[in-house]
Amino acid sequence: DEKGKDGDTKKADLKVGMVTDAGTIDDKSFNQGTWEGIKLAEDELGIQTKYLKPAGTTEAEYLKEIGNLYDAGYKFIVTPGFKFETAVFKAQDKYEDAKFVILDGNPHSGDFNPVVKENTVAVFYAEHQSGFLAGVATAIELKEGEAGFIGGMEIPAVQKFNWGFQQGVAYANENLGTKINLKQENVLYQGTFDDKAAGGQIAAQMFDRGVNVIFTAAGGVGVGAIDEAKKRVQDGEEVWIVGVDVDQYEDGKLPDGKSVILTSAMKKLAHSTFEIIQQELDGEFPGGKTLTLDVKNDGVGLPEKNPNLSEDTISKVNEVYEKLKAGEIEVKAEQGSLFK
Amino acid sequence: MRTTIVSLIAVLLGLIAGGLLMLFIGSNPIEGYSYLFQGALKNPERVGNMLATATPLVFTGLSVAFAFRTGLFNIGAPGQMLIGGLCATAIGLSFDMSRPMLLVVMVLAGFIGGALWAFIPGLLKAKFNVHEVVSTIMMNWIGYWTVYYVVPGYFKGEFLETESKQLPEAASLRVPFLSDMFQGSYINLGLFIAVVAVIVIGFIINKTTLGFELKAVGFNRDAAEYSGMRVNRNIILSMLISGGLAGLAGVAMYTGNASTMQIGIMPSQGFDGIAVALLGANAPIGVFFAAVFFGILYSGTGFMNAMTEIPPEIANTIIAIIIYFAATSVLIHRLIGKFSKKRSNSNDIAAKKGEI
Amino acid sequence: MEYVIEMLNIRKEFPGIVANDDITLTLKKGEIHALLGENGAGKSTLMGVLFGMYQPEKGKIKVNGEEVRITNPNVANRLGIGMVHQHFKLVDNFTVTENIVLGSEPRKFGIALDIDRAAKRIEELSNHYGLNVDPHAKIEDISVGMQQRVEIMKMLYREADVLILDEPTAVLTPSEIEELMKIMRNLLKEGKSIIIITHKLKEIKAVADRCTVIRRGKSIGTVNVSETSEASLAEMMVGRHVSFNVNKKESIPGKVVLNIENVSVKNNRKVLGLKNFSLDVKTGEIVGIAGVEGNGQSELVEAITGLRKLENGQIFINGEDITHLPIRKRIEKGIAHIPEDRQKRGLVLDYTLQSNMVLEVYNKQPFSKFGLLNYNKIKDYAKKIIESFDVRSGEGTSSIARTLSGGNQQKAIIGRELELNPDLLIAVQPTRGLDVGSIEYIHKRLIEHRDKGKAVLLVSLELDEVLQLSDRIAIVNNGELIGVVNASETNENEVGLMMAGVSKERSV
Amino acid sequence: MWTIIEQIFPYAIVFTIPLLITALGGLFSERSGVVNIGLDGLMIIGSFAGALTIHYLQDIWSNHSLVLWVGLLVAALAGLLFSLLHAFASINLSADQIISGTAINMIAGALTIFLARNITGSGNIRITSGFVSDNVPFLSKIPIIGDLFFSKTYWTTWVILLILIISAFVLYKTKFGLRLRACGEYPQAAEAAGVNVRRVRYIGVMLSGAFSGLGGALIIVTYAGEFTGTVSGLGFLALASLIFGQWKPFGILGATLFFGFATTVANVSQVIPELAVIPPIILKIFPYVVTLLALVVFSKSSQAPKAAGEPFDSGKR
Ligand SMILES: Nc1ncnc2c1ncn2[C@@H]1O[C@H](COP(=O)(O)OP(=O)(O)OP(=O)(O)O)[C@@H](O)[C@H]1O
Ligand SMILES: Nc1ncnc2c1ncn2[C@@H]1O[C@H](COP(=O)(O)OP(=O)(O)OP(=O)(O)O)[C@@H](O)[C@H]1O
Ligand SMILES: [Mg+2]
Ligand SMILES: [Mg+2]
Repeated sequence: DEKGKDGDTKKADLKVGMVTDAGTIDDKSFNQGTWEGIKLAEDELGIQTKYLKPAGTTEAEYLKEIGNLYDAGYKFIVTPGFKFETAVFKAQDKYEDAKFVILDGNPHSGDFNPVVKENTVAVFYAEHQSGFLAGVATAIELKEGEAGFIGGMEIPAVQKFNWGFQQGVAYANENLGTKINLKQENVLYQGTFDDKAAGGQIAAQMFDRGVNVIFTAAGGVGVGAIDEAKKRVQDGEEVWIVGVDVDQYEDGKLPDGKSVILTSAMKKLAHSTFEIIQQELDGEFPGGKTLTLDVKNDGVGLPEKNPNLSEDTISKVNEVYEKLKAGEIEVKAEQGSLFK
Repeated sequence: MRTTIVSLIAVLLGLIAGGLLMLFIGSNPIEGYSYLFQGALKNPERVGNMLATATPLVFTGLSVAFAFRTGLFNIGAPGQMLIGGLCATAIGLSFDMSRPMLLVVMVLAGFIGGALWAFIPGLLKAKFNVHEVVSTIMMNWIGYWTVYYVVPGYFKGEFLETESKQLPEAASLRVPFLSDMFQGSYINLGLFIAVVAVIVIGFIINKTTLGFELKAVGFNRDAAEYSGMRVNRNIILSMLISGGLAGLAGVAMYTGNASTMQIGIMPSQGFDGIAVALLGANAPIGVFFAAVFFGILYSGTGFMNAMTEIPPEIANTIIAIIIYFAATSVLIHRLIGKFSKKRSNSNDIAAKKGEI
Repeated sequence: MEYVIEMLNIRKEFPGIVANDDITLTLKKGEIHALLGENGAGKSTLMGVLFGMYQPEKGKIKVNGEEVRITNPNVANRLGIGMVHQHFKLVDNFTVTENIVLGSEPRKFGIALDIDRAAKRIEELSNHYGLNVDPHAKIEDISVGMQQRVEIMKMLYREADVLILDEPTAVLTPSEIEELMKIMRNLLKEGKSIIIITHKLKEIKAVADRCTVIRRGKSIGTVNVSETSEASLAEMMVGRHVSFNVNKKESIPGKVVLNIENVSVKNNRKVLGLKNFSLDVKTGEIVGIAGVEGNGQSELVEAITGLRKLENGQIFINGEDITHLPIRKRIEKGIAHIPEDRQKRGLVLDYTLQSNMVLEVYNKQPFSKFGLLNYNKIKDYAKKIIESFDVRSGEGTSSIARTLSGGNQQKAIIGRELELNPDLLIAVQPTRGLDVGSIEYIHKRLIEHRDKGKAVLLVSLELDEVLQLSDRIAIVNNGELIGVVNASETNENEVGLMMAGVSKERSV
Repeated sequence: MWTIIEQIFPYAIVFTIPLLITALGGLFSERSGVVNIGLDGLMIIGSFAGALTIHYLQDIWSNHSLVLWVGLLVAALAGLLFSLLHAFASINLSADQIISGTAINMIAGALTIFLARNITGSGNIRITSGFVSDNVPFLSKIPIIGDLFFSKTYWTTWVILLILIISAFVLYKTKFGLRLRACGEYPQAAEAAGVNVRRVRYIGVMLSGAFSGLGGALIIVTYAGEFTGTVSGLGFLALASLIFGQWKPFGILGATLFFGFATTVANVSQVIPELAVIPPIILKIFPYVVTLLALVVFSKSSQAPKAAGEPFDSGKR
């Protein structure tokens, strides 16, 4: 009933709010991706938008900002990150006339039993698939050499990127004749999402030790790694970075217009956020559902344009992509026998 | 009285400066402030949340103020908070006792943890005259990394590397009667402990021989030594108490306002304690009100931000400016001071003249 | 008549006080002019005005007949006026040369300091005036007398013609004073003129040509020193006849209260500041310690009171070994201590007067019980002290100690310590910086304490005070006991010689 | 092991340089008698001003390295101006210098983000490219030393080292240095010698502002590439280095090198199998523990300027 009213009478008056996770709205990653989707909806659908940044990353702080948005009339609230799980669990009961979108998580009471109410939709991304594709693309493009992985904090999304990437490289080595080596010591979590100095230093060490390409899923730490790679390329070395979450091609750009970003393992945050908003406006809010965005629905994948990948690579990756879609290849979302 | 006025002037100037900033970005300050106060006070839930936000600040403010009163500058509250919170969390996760018992032990553990973290700077100050500003900064980072590795190492959450396990309900400072009274706010027993701490610390400072000694040592180490007070012991003791209070801030923060410990975060409440203490003129009751004021600013900005285009960073900016005014209001103090001193002085001279 | 300096009708006010009121002082070329007055009379202020540190509210200053405005010390320097301050203005960890050139540094290549050139020049000047300073020594390593010469050298280096010396002799031994006077006469020969501030009438008689006396900021007059006597100078200074003697009865010493045996103590520089020192103090006597500042007095006092660790030796109070007792225990055994520096040790300046009055006993009944303070009892106690010692302050017992004048702070401390009714009272510089009235009063109380059958150990840098108050005098030099003499059987010359380290056979 | 050191060294240096210049700034302030715990805030101001300048200039001028130098200059200027707040509070108003410094830190942290968001629309300001490291011609070919000191160096490193040498010269061999040190030791003596103590202290604080601002911007143009509203507590580390280095220019060089090296080792330990055996917590807390120990060792012979932290009161006798 509520939905009906909103949907029919004043669509464009929909007020969409977002509460940011740890990190800022400009993190070139999770928060920013989500926000860009909302902004896109603002531009194209004429909704009103607002993001709030909580003072801390506790459930209480999150709930407080959700309350602020709600009281200010923002009754469609997007929360990026698994850290919102318990907060959204409470909010969906407390604010029954509001709608919640939680990305990368499932509302639960602390016991990890998902409870997605009718006014909530939970969205998961198959980061492992995205990482897998990046791993495959990397391997095919470089053919041989050494790869590394730098993660930020050891959180599920980052871990899944990592595991997927490892599987992708292994898949290419086994099936596509590449020889990309991935050593245990070159797979690590730096421990923060903001220590650029450490990101640069670690990347430097890896490069010095023969690594040619590093997959970074580490926010600011990744930025440090990208900067290091840029310097090396300007010095004539050939090294690459694989970006994460969003297409980081621009971040890796050198003065000569080239980029050190080989490709990026994307979660189409902006896209999916936009879509859900659109669905809400169309009166088709997928309330109560847990959506998994993966290759099947183009929720994850590589950028559309990959200037650093050859035609050949792209077509091979596309084949793999199709197989993945068809379920012919399975990528695990668990560590299993993989590193870290 | 005079210090109260100075603090109020500082607050006023800070709010004016904040208003100017709002104007500068094209917003209406009156509107902004009205939403800010509404955001903190509009309904019982918001009041509860505001008080909960203020609770750790009361503790860290007390911690810094207590140290200040005894001549020490403890900027180690963040580290002490972390360790205090870690100790309380460890107890809460490891033991199965009756709830009251468990909570008491957790609070004690938090106090001891914070005290322990302050003990080292205290010892270094007493024995080697190492300036506590530097040593507490070092201890902050040591605390930060200790939590960083101990939490995932020993108290890892079920699915997460970056957080401790969730505390069981019995080990949480949140109690139904408070949550209900404040309509589901996360206000918790920490507030009561904070009020008790304000009273106890005020009592210690003003009414006991211990306070008498600690303050004497703070004001004049040489005179304290001369009169037979044990200076080194007092320095260490005062750091212990100060650290313990910061430890309690950690307890309130991690077992009341939150129910897990997250790694990789240096709690800003520790640094805010300096501002709170300064604004509260280092008096326990002043600290309490200053903490509440900061609580209002911090918890009201979200709503202001939601209702207007004013970014939330304005709260921090206002607080920072208030602190600068409070710091430089020495000028006002001085002027008033000089005035009254000169008067008593000339009386004195007049009296002397009469003598001969 | 040719005057180098004419200060005419100078008025200088500080908030609440007129420090200089219509004072005129003229300095002839080639004379030594003394400036005399009680504490706080305004002498330093007047010289501060001349040296450009203060701006007078009224009055004129002429240098060599021309009216000038001396807006800061640099202007004074340029006019050829130099000043040695009452408290030396030397940077401890700088060398002599660095201190001297500070503010008017010679340079080479446009930017670099030319220390060598300066050092050479200092060496020359030093030889010329017989000052004997080592340009490369660090200030912290040289004696106070030598530091004073560095201060004088600063002026000579800047080619000052008018030298102002503010109480230069207060910190010197009699022989160093002799030396200084010689130097001053040398300076006169070189065409310099000197203004000297001193409280010591003898010195004025010895070197000065004329003397200007001021009292409570007002000019009393200028006299030719050769035409006046010490007694009349004193009378001019305080406005009434001054008796230079303290009235006291013969002492009746009893049993030993304080017994110091072979005590050695390290000083702040980690070398022995007190060496194998032994001394007894008995009931009913005042024992004075005479010596030049820095010869072990502080170390001795700190050893007895427990503020400093002993290297060897023992200390007894009433026969009981207190060598290893903490400070508070010693106080309880009957030692009271009027400290040398009232603001550093004697008072918690930010505490109220009443809190300061119980600094040693706050944890005893009735001032506290079970660790809780009883402010009423504390207030009563403080009131009693304040009344009986006439401590004046704005708000009585609740005045903050900082707001009291120096003299009243001192009286409060003395009252507090005497109120403990100690068996041994250690009084260090009890009258430093006080005016004559207060000094008389405090002397009286110390003698009363003695007459109650208690022991008093008096440490003072004022030789007169030691001679007048003490029954016996122990003289220290370089951390060693040179000898002990009966006050009634000695004189200033003898003690002065011993202070300079000349040992004596006769010992009591 | 040697190759590890060789590989780490250039990165340790890059990390050291901002610390070094900031601590050097702190040295001028404290030697003049003003304690400055606002170094961290001043660095933030510098990193903000530098990043903002470069961000805009690079749009116009794109890849001109002059842009970076201009950014550094603006950063130093901004730090200098901002430090006036501290100078005014502590020199003119005799405020508690530690509190004033704390206020500086708070204002810098809050205001820069506020401004960044309002000016650029984002709390982060990214620059397109920073300085590129390079081997010094010829010198980098020298065995051992060449690899350590002359490989992968930045121009800025040499500039800062030059500033260090000039600073040491100024401090010990010039009139200004003599006066500065006198003001930090015994300002009344300096005043009596005709030195304008307040002016000297102003200069000391302003130098600390300029140097810290430079330090903050150096972070951006060498390894961070982006302003994010914090310098991760490096200002405090610089302060510790100042004390660790006993208020001496080359002592500071040693202390900051130590921090640079220890932090870098801790950062990269995971990648290096030889180091990965050491529990990371040990490596992470190592620099801080060593600093504490160093403070204890130096406590006996502390060279702290005696008057540092005390408001100057010319009437004080
Ligand atoms: N800077 C100042 N501010 C306020 N009052 C001052 C200041 N300097 C001196 N006075 C006051 O002015 C009066 C004269 O002081 P001055 O130092 O000139 O005395 P003095 O004659 O040199 O005494 P002494 O013999 O103790 O050196 C005193 O009452 C003193 O307290
Ligand atoms: N440097 C100064 N700055 C400000 N005020 C000062 C200064 N020196 C002295 N005064 C003022 O002058 C007053 C008198 O100080 P001082 O210690 O010289 O007293 P006094 O006149 O010598 O008295 P007493 O004879 O009791 O020592 C003090 O209370 C203080 O207010
Ligand atoms: Mg004087
Ligand atoms: Mg006086």
